[in-house]
Parts: sequence; C-alpha cells; structure tokens
Amino acid sequence: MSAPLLDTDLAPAEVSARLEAVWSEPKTLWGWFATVDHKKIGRRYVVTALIFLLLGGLAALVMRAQLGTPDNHLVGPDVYNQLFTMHGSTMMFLFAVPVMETLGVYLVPLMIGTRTVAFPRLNAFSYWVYLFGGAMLWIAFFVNSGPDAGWFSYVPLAGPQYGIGKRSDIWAQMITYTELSGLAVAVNTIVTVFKMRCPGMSIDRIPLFVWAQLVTAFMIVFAMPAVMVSSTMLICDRLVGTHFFNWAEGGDVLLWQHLFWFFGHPEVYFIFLPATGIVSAIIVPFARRKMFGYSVLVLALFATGFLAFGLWVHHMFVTGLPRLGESFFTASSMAVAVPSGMQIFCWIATLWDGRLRFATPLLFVFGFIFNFVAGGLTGVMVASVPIDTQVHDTYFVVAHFHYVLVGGAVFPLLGGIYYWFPKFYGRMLDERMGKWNFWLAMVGFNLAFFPMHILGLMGMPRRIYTYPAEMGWGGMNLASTIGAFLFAASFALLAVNIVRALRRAPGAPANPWDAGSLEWAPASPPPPHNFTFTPVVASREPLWDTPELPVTTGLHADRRETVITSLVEAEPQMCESSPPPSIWPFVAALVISVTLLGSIFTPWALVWGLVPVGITLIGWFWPKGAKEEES
Amino acid sequence: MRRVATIFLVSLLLTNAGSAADGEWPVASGSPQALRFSDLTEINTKNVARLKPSFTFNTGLHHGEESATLVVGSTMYFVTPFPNYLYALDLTKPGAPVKWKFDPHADPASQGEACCDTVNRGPAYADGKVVMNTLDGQTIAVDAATGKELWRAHLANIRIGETLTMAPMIAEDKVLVGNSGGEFGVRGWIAALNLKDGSMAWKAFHTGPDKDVLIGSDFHPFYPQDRGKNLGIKTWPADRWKQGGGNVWGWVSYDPQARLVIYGTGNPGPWNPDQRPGENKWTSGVFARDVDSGQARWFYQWSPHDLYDHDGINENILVDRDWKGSPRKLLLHPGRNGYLYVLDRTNGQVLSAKPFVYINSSFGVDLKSGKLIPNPAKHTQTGKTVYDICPTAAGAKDWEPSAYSPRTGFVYIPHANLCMDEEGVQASYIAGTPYVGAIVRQKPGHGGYRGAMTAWDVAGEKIKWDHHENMPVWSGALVTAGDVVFYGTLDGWFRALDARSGKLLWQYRTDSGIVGQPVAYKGPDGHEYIAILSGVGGWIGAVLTNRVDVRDSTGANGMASAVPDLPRRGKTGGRLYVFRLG
Amino acid sequence: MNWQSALDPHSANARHLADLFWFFTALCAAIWLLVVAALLRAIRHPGLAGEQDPPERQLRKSRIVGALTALTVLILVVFTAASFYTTRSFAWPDMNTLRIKVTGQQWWWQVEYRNHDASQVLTTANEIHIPVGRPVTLELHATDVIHSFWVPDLMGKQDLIPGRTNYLTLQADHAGVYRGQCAEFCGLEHARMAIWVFAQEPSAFEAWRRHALMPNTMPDGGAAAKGAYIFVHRQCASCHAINGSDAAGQTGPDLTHFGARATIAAGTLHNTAANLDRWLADPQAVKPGANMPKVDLSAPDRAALVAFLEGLK
Amino acid sequence: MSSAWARFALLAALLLAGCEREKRVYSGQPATNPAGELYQENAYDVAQGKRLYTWMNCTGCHAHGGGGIGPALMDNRWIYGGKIQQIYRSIRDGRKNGMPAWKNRLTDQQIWQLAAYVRSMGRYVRKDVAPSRDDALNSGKAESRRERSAPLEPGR
Repeated sequence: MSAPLLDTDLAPAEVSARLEAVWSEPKTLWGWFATVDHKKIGRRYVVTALIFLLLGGLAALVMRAQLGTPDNHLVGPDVYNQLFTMHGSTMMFLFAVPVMETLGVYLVPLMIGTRTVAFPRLNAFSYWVYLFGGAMLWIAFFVNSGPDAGWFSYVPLAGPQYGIGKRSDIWAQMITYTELSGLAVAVNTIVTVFKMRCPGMSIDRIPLFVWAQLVTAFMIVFAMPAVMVSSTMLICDRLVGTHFFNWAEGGDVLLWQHLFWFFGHPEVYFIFLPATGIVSAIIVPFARRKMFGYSVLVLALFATGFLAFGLWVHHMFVTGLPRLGESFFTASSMAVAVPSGMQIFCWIATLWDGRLRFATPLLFVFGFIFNFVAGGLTGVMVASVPIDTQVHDTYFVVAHFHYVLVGGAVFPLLGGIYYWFPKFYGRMLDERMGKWNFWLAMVGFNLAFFPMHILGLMGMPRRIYTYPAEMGWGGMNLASTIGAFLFAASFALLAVNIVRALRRAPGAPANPWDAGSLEWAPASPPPPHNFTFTPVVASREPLWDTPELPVTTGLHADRRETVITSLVEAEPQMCESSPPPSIWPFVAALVISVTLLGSIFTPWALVWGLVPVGITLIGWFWPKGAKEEES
Repeated sequence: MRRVATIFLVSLLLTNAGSAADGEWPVASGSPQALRFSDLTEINTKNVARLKPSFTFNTGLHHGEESATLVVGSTMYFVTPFPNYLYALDLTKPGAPVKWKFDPHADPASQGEACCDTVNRGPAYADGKVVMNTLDGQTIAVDAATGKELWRAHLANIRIGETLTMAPMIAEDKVLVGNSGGEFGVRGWIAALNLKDGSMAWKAFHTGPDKDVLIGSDFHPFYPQDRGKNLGIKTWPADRWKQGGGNVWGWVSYDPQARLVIYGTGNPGPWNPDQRPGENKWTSGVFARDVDSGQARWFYQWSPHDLYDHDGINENILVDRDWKGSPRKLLLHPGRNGYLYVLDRTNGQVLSAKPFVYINSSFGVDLKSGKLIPNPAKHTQTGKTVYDICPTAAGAKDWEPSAYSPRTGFVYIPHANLCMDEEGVQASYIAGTPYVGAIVRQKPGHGGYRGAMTAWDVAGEKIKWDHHENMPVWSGALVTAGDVVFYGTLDGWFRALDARSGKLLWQYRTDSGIVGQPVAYKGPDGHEYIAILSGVGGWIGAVLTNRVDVRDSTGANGMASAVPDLPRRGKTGGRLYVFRLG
Repeated sequence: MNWQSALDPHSANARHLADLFWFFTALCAAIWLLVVAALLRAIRHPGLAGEQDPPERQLRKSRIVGALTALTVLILVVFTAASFYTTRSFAWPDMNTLRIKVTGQQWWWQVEYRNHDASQVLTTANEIHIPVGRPVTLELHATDVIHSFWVPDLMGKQDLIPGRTNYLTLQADHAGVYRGQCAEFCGLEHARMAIWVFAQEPSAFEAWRRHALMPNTMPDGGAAAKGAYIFVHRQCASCHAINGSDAAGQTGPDLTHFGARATIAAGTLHNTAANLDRWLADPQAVKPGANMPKVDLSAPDRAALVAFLEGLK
Repeated sequence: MSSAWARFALLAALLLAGCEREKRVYSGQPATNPAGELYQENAYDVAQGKRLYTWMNCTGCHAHGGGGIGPALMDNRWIYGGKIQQIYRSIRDGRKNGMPAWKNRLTDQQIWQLAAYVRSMGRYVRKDVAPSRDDALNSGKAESRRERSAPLEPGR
C-alpha cells in the first residue's frame, strides 16, 4: 500500500485527471445500471420526467379533441376517464414533482460546490423505483387497466366496490413507488444541503434555488407520509377488506379527502417552490443584478412551506364541513398569497433596475409572472368559500390550477431548460427557436386555458367526457382545443430544438450566460467529479465577485471524497468518502418493485417479497473490506 | 278421584276450555284461547322423570317440523312441511300406524317463496273435518275418518310471494286463514271460509282502504292514533301499501263469548323503514274482529312504523283473571319486540308492557298513549350499520307459542336471546322475489346464552324464573295441570321443567332439533301422553336444513352468525315422538 | 330554460354569490393589470450600472415592497371578510321549510318530498319542483359514490356523500326552469347526470304536487295498454316503479307521471316520443355504461311502450 | 433462449389477461363470447353482476352467498350444475323448486353477468377478477379473498 495520495502532492492537471479516473464509471451496460453519479441520475430523471410530460400531454390532447365539439364520440366515457386520470396522475406524480425535485439532484451539488449527493446509491435507487412505478402505470394504461377514478382517487369511486378491477390498485401502488422515490430524494437533498456545502457557503449565501429545493424537501418529508398512509389504507380496503372508508361499517369517506389533500395541497408547492428557485436563478444573470430582497425571498419560501400545510380543507369546501372551520381555511388559503406576492414584488424590483438580456430563459420568466399572477389571483377567488361553492369542480378551477402549475412551474421549467441545457449537455439551444417556442407557448397556453374560466362560470363541470350542444359551451371549448394544440406545438418545437442541439458537437463554454452561481464554474458538461478542488465562497454570486475561486485542498486524489461542512457557517469539518458505483440499488429497486406489483394482487407478495428484498439489502450493505478512513 | 278434581279445577278456571277437558287436543293452540294448557295430571313433577318413548314415527322429510299434533278421538293428525302431507295416526293400535295419509300435491315452486323454511304449523279440526293449509296457497278440508278431500280453496298466489304456513283456526263455522309473505312485498290478509264448503265468508286486508280492511262503524280502537279514515293508505307513501305486508302467519285466538277473532298482523314490507315513512297501518298490530262479519272492533299497533321486522303475529292468550284487584278479560301477548303485553281484550287498552328479555331497541311502552318509545340510537338506517340491536329481526320471541297455566298464573315463554347488526339497503319490489332491504348479522345476546324458557308472572309483571339455553328456543311450550312445562331445543333435547320453580325434571334427546309444538293428550288407554315433532327447520333451522354456508354471516337473514354451530350440533330429519310414563 | 351559469343568478343567494364573484374579479383584475404594468415598466426601465442597488435605493424599494405587502394583506382581509359575510347571509337549513331529500345515484337523482304525513311523501326523479319565494331545504344523500348537487342559477354546490347528510337551501325569486348537473366526478356517466329545477308560483306548485301524488291511471285500450302490459311484464318493472301499476322496482328512477317530465335519463335527451324510442332501442348507445340495459323489444312493442310512457302525464 | 421466450409469453399472457379483465362492453355480448365464458374473466361484468345480485333481490334468498331460502352459492354444492352456462340457465329459466325465471326480467347480457358473479362467490373465477368488499355491512370475506371452494360436485 502506498501512502495516501493527496491533491496537494500533485499538479492541478494531474489531480483533475486522477479524480476523473476515480469518479468516472465504466461505460458498460453494467456501468449504466450501476451508476451513482448524481449528474447522470439527475439527467435521466429529468429526461424520464419529460417523457412522462409527453405522455401526459398526449392524453390531454386526446381529451381536448374529445371536448372540442359537443356530443363528440371520439372516445367514450371509459377511455376518457382513464385519460384524465392518467393525465392528472402523470403530470402530478410522474412529471411535475419529480422533474422539480430532480433538477435539484443534478444542480444542487454543483450549486453548493460539492462532488456528489450525500447518499449516491439511495439516489440511484430512487430513480429506478420511480421509473418502474411510472412504467407500471403506463403499461397498465396500454393494457386497458389504466386508473379511472381521477388523480385524486376519491373513495368510494376508487374504493373496493366501485373501483372495479385492478385499476385503482395500480394507481394506489404507483403512489407508493413515487413516494418512495420522492422521500429518498428529499432526504438526500436535505442532508446534501445541510452538510456538503462548500466552505464559506453559510446559510445566507445559499442560492435561492437550493433554498427552494431544501424547503421542498422538508415539505415532502412531512406531507408524503399522509398520502402513503391513505393509499395504503385504500389498498387495504380493496385487497384485504379493511373498513377505513366503508361508511356503513364505521369508516368515513371524507377521511380519504382529508388525508389526500393534506398531502395534495402541499404537493402543489413541491412543484411551485422549486420553480420559484428557477425563476430566481434565471433573473439574476439575465438582469445582471443581484437579487433584491434575498432574505425576504427565503422567508417567503419558509412561509409558503409552512402555510401550505394549513389549507388542505379548501379542496373540501362543498363537502359540508362546519362553517367556522371553512372560514378559517379561507383565511389561511388567502394568507398564502402574501409570501407569493412578496416574491413577485422582489423579482420585479430586481428586474426594475437590471440591465435585462432578453434571452429565452428570461422570456419564460416574464411569461411566468404574467400567467402565474393570474392563476394566483384566481386562487384567491377559489379560497373564498362562497365563490368556491360556485366554481369548485368546474372548468374555472381547471383554468386556475393550470395557470398556477403551467404558468407557475412549467414556464419556469422551460426557462430553466433553456438556461441549464448547456450545462447538462455542453451545447446551446437555438435562441431563435427558443423565442418562437416562448411565444407559441404563451399564445397556446392562454388560448387553451383562459376560456376555461368562463366555461366554468357558465356551468361546465370538470371531468365530463361530453356535453350537449344546447349548453352553449361548444365555441369556447373549440378555442381551448385549438390553444391546446398550439401549446403542444410549442413543446414539439422544444423537442426539435433539443434534438438539433444534441446533433451538434459540444462546445458550450463553462459559463455561457455569465452567471454568478457555482454550477457554472466547472466545464459544460461538468467532469464526473464536478470540482477538481472544492471551492470556497464568500458571497452569493461567487463567480461574479471572485472570478478566481479560492479552493480547499488536502483531499485525496485517488479516492472518492467530499468535504463535510458545518450546518450554519459551512466551516469544513471532515472529509467523507463516497461510494463507488453499485448494481445493488438497481437490483433492490427491481425486487421491491416486483414485490409492490405483486402486492396489488395478493397481500402475500409482501411476505414472499421480504426474502429477496432482504437478500438485496444485505448485498447492498455488505461491509466492504476497505476502511472508512478519517482525513 | 284425581280426575274429578282436575275437571273441577279446570272448569273453574277455564270457563270456555271446552273440548280440552276430555283429554283431546283438537286445535293447535290447545284451545281457542290459546293457553296450551292441558288439564291432564297423570304426568306431574313427581313422576315426569319416568317418561319413556311410547312410539315414534318417521316423516322422512328434512325440513322444519313445526306442526302441532292434533288429537281428536283416537286419531292424531299433523301436517309435514312441504310437500305438506297430512297424516292421521291410529292411536288405538300399538305403534300408532298410519290410518291414512293425504297428499295435497303442492306446487314445488312454492318452496322458493317461503321466507322461513317450508314449514306448516298444523291442521285444524271441526265437525269431522280436518282443515289444512298448503305452502302453495290452498286451504283444504279432508274427511277426518277417511282422508278424502272434501273441498279446497285456492287463496294465496305464490307468483307474487304469497304462501300459507299458519295453522288454520276454526271459530264457529268459519275457517280462518291468513297469508304468509311479509318478506316478499305481499299485502297481508285474513280470510274466513265457511267450514262446510270452503266458500269465502269474508276477507280483510291489512293495508289499503278501510273497505278492504273491513273497518266500519263498529271500529273503536282505544288509542287516537288508530282512528281516522283510510289509515291503511294515509300512513304509507303513495302506492307503497300495495306491497306493505301485514300478513297473518301466526296464531289466531277466538273469544267465543264475545264472538271475537283476535290475531296479530305481520311486519310491514320492506324491512328497511326509510322506504315506508309513516305508521304503516295495519301492520305489526293486533286486530279484534267480529267472527261473523269480519268487521274490525279494535286494533292496537305493537310496533308502529316497525324498524326491525317485528311482526305482531305471536299468540294472544285470552284469559279471564284478576288484574290489580278486579276480574278482567285480558289478552296476554309476548311480543316479538320483547314486551309481555297485557291488554284489555274488550277494547284494546294496554294495561302493562314489560320486557321479558334485554331490550335496547326501545325504551318501553307509554301506557298513556299506548305508543312504543323507540331508541333513536338503534334506528335502522339506509346505508349505515347499526350495531347491537336487541332483540333481533327474528324478535325476542318468534312464532313459537308460549303456554299459560291458570294454576300458576305464569306465562311460559320460549324465546331467543340474540342481538343483531343491521344495515338498511334500498329494496326493490319485484313480484315474487324477496322484498327485504336489510343486511342483518345476528349474534348471541347479553349474558352468554342464546335462548331461554322464561316464566312470566302476570300478576307481578316480572320474570318468575328463567331456564337458559345455549341455543335459541324455537319450539312451542306446553304446560300441564301436573305443573310440568315441556319444550324442545334446537339441538334436540325435549325437556320438562317444574312449572313453579323452573327446575329441570326430565329430558330426552331426539334425533333432530325441535321446532314443533308439544301437546298432551289422553290416549285411548286412558293414560296421558306427551307428543312432540322433532325435525329442525324454520328460519333459524334453515342454517342446517338449507345447508347455509355460515362463512356468510348474513346467511338465512343473519341466522348463520347466530347459530353457526347448529350444523355440528344436530341433523335434519322429521320424527314424531310420543312419551308416556314407563 | 335559463343558462346554467353562475353569472346568471335567479335567486338572492346566487346573486350574492355573483356579486361577490364580480367584486373579487374586479379587484383581482386590477391587481393583475398593475402587476403586468409593473413588469412591463421593469422591462422597459433602463438598467442601472453595477450588480447591486445602492443602499438608499434599496431602502426605498424595501419600503415600496413593504407597503405593497401590507396592501396585499389588507386586500386579503377585505376578501376574507366579504366571503365570511356572504356565507353568513345564506339561510341555515331549516327543518320546518319544505324538505326535499335528494339522493344521488349512478347516474341519476332520486327526489323525495318529505312530509310528516306519509301519504304526502312524493317520489320522483331527475327534476325538482319548488315554489318560488320560499326557502326549500334539500337533504342531500348518496347511496353509491360521491355526487355534487349544483344548480348554479340558484345556489352554489354541495356534495352528496355516502354515509353523510348535507343540506342546501334553495330559494327561487321567480318562476323558471333551471338546469344543474352533478359536479363531482362519479364514474362513467358523470357527464350525463343533469337535474332540472322547476320554480313555480305557489299555486302552480301545489297543483303540480297534488297531481304528482296521484297514481297514474292505467290506459284501458290501444297501444298504450299494450305498453303498460309490456312495462309490467317485461324487464322494465324489475327496476322502475309507476304508481297505479303493478310495477314497483326501486333500482331505477320512479317513472310515475313520466310523460310530464322534461327529459329522459337525467337530462340526456329531451322527452319526446322519438327520443324515448331512441333511448329504449339502445340506451347504451346514448348513455354508455348507464345501468339501463338494452332490452330486446320489437319495434311495435317499443312503440306501444313509448305510447304508454308518454301518456303518463 | 426458449426460457426467455416462455417468460415473455407469460408476461404477455398476464398483460392480455389484464386487458380482458378490464374491458367494458355495455351493450350485448362480445362477439368472441358465444358461450358466455368471457363474462367470468371480466371484472366489469362480474361487478355489474354483483350490483344486479343486490338489485334483483337475490340476497333475499341466497344471502351474500350463504343462502337461506335458496341454496348457498359460495360453497361447492351445485344442484343444477356450477358451470357458467348451467348457472345462466338456472337464472334464465328458473328451477322447479322455487327459483324464479328471469328471462323476461333481465336481459341476456345481465343474466350472463349475474351468472359470472355467482361463479365468483365460490371464487371459481380468478382472484383479480372477483369483486372486493362492498361499502356495506360485511358478511364475511369478500369474493376476492375467498379460497376457491373444493372441486365442483356435479349434483346433490
């Protein structure tokens, strides 16, 4: 055994080469399945989520085509119900939440100047579980077993008596998969942000995007158990005849709604908060100005995260709850508009004095403010109990939450894609197409969703597969359908843009936008080890303030190591080794997925599954010969 | 000497006991007043332990043998469950061979229309005629001597769920017959046929307009809620009275002095009370009618707007006795809802109503208004299971008749001690199919026993003694002047208790469970005999006879969970047992 | 028929809701315009040099943001108060008014007029008649899954939840026909579960009620009599009831006085002879998944049935 | 290689079973289903049968499979045969000992659905096709949780 090889012993280029060798993974099939690289996994996550976006979007287009004309027979009620359930479930569970969370899987380590995430294998595991869960849902759909009780799966419709066949079981188990992966990512994010920030990145220097990820991760940890509990109760009711939701035997159907929305409302913020992080991340470089009201924005994130848990009842205003309680939830639902308003004010205040660069990412931020504010304001309207009794479960609400979620999250995400694409793939996306993309999206989106406000007020309920011509809803539905196809076209344009970019040779500079945050320090795309030397920062926009980043040295150059720092001040505490690639996460995910799949059909699957799951976990955690060395 | 004393005593107490005095058993209830009391004293508390089977007779059938065995002269008559054979046994010969057997050729389809097994509760006898009912809806008179058919009247239509299971009652020259089918949305009625030719004398329905119910100017119910025009329509939602039940499948009593026919009416249909708001007249009550015209005299409703299938068809025991210091003409009625009612049978006034089992479905009977006070917490509801309702749908006491001894002044009530969970569900009326609208799960009641023979002290208005049984008691009772009470159990024991103390004096294990009616008679040899048909069945016995799968706790309308052990405690098979001192 | 619209109120309650809605909309639209204006202004505002605001500018901006936040809070308080008082303006369910039990089923509405006098209890389906000018309390039940009762012209919606009872008070200002439909997803034919409210002058309502309580008289000859026979003796009576006939099924809508109803199959088709024939010929082609099966009837039998049903005025 | 194909075939069969299980045919009978066999492989038909079982008052006699007035349907004794076609005929034409005929009260498709549901009571259908518990007072294990009754007896 030679002496430990430290980076101080070698020339920087040599360090870089050696680290690359240590952190890179074999380019074999085994290597593909065994990867623990947060960048590869993050990229896979995002690409997978975008594929689900495509599928969910196609489902939406079929629905729009069906609704384009009255008394249409394009699809029947059975297919339609599956379509909107698949659309909602996919968009919420398989696209929006994962894409937002896992943008963080890729970016958070880069932004906080570390080499990987805290638990790389858990990270890999979470991806595979997510992939299998999503794949199961869509395979089920294509074999006519797609869930058909809505993404909210209200009992009794999704319950054992009225949820016929295995459709609702598949939905409920899909929840288990995505929650499992979501919790794994959240835990990973929390520990990574808490303990792996580069020296000097005290909590007042954490990028807003990372803050958003952190708050979201905490919300996930607190909210997801509610839906896991409720979906497990649903499976138990359906599979082994428990009576959680059987009103005739002492259960309660509203219990489902309380549990589901206790998760379901915060879930909206799982999507929206990271999107605000993207917005903050884009505004600074494109306004060429540091963020106004950094601490206000951080506090707003916390406030939103906290309040989000106190408003689930506004989804249940027409279920006949006590009036006093409803008034309380009106107040709390409205209160959440305060932090959102503060964020908007700070962003505009930053833009106000900025020297704006009108590139595509910034356009999407403008689109975000334009659309999201509209959605937020209709949100204030639906928070009012009396107004909600008229608009609840109508297209007004459909319009509202699409303005919030598409306007508030997808627009920032598109901006983020244009912004970070060079970092991910080392190539720039075409700006001209980007602008087309933006305007098409703006026009398409508003044409698709604005008329829905009016349709809802005109009495069109949600989730109807058709309507009679005499209702007078035909014209606006047709407009909406045209808008939907335009909006879809904007995504097609994005796809073309991406494909064309990927065909070009890589050549994007490390920091094409002249941004100030750390992810732009390494090359585009970053090397496997991210940073040859762990940077030390002294401000929020280190690349602007100190173009030559100070670095930490003294890490080993011949093994995977990261710097662990203190929670608040980010003072270096120790070096921590990081695990090499392993096939076990994949195997464990596979085995657990099969077990969960089996448990849709028989509760015994959980018992039988214990054996292989146990074996894989033993394999995963089998003590390695090498010692965990102190540094 | 002993015999003379008995005659003296009985004629003193039972001014109208009539034919029972000579040791015959000419009517299922023992007498028109339904006392089920035998004046015979040969078998008494001292010697009953020496009872031995004298002869047995195998019916070869496997359904509930609920028939009373009539003894007239030296012949015994009884009716089997479907196919409703009527047997005449010659008691003069050793082993009592069959004198004749009458097969009415009942339609097998009727088996699917009988709610509670394909039973028959016995024939009736008068003027040399044996009159019987068949499950498929016919009343048939047979020559008692030859077994030849004299006339037959087709009264009930099985296509709409009507059957006949009750024992006809002959009062004066009328044969009184009522229909079964309260679980099939049948409209209940009682008919009086002329004994001589079976022609219809009158027929009274128990729902619908007053002219159908035979309510006219003679009708003077005691309580105001029973007065008014066409209550048989007005206490129902539109048209629902047409499926309203109020059947007469139990016991008819007759007061020869007042010439009043007194009988109870069955449950309203469907069971689910939400589908029939209103008091649902004239179901679950008791009518007194003029025997000649059928005109109603008075009515009292045991369970207005019945919530639990609490028919009012149980026996009404007519006694003339002291009540709170003065002689009264009383009616004693151990009700399905758990109360022992004492009524003034001249006007229908409730004098007393005290529970003889644990009851939580109601709080009592308001003697002022005559109204049952239901417990809202146990109100059957659509779409919600109400747990632990006591008593159950089968009642604290079902059809199994009790006996009254003038010697002790006690009513001997064979009954169940069960509770139930019930959920109301929307019932849909489809002619000829069950019209119930309830999911019921029955279970053992409080105290760890499922049935009892209870002696009720009429004067003291309280339970005198209780003999607990593991299984619900589904057989009738008999009490003799020897102060012995006889009854049978579902697991086949035929027991004799001391009428005063309730002490078990003797028991005999028959081949099958007992749901029949014990009778006492004096045989041609001058000795006292006790007869009982063994052969498990009825609603509760269906668990065994119809091979109910007890994994389904609602099987046989919840009896599967009340007596899931019945299949291993007994077997089916009808057999007559006749005992004498040996 | 009036538009099924929250913005076309025909009752005091619905008007309160619409007023509140317009108040919110006006204020929200103004806010939105201000934000967009500010955004446009920010876009056009020439930037300042440097990467950070000078302290005094930062202070000024902070004050503006603070003021705007305070304004936001104020507006939200106003909104909350307005909502609260609007809710308070609605009548509480009153058990002494006309009470109508509405039971949601897949996919139709059972309507039962409650009454202490059982003989005045009236059952109908898919339409509600109410007297104008007085509050009517709806008692909302469901027997299978959750439904939601929504007639926007008269009142906001309220869910019908199995195992629970909800109440909703309706009061129409003037006579008219108001359409509503199920607003909570309830399975296959959620889209075709409409309910019609007929608000009538009290005298007209009372006349309707008295008429509706009476059993139908059965036709004594012709095609209609044949239709009546078919109705009672074929599949129809397994699920449907017609007072006055021997059909008393409770699974499907009560069809007593069906001929006087406005629609077929919970608002799916207008009640005309041709539509009824189409419906009977193949209900599954019209309302796929509905519980009404396709009954194999010959065209003449169907015509007889149509004659019978349409004659049940 | 062949084992891989076998596995693939098994997977495909499972997926197709899913297809068949979940299909919803609202009107008439599927053309591929002349003998009614497919009704008992389709969860929707079985569930519709279960609703009809309640709506048509079958529970009044046969309870929730345990029987009462009529014979138990969850056990393995079949007086008139336990094949779906035999059950179909029992329902359609009735039986002489009390079972009423339903041919003019239900449509052919409904009778098949009802027969398919009756088959599920003794779990003679696949577990993933048999219904789960009702939202009602429960009488015991739901059809999907029952053990398949012992082999059919041809008669009593």
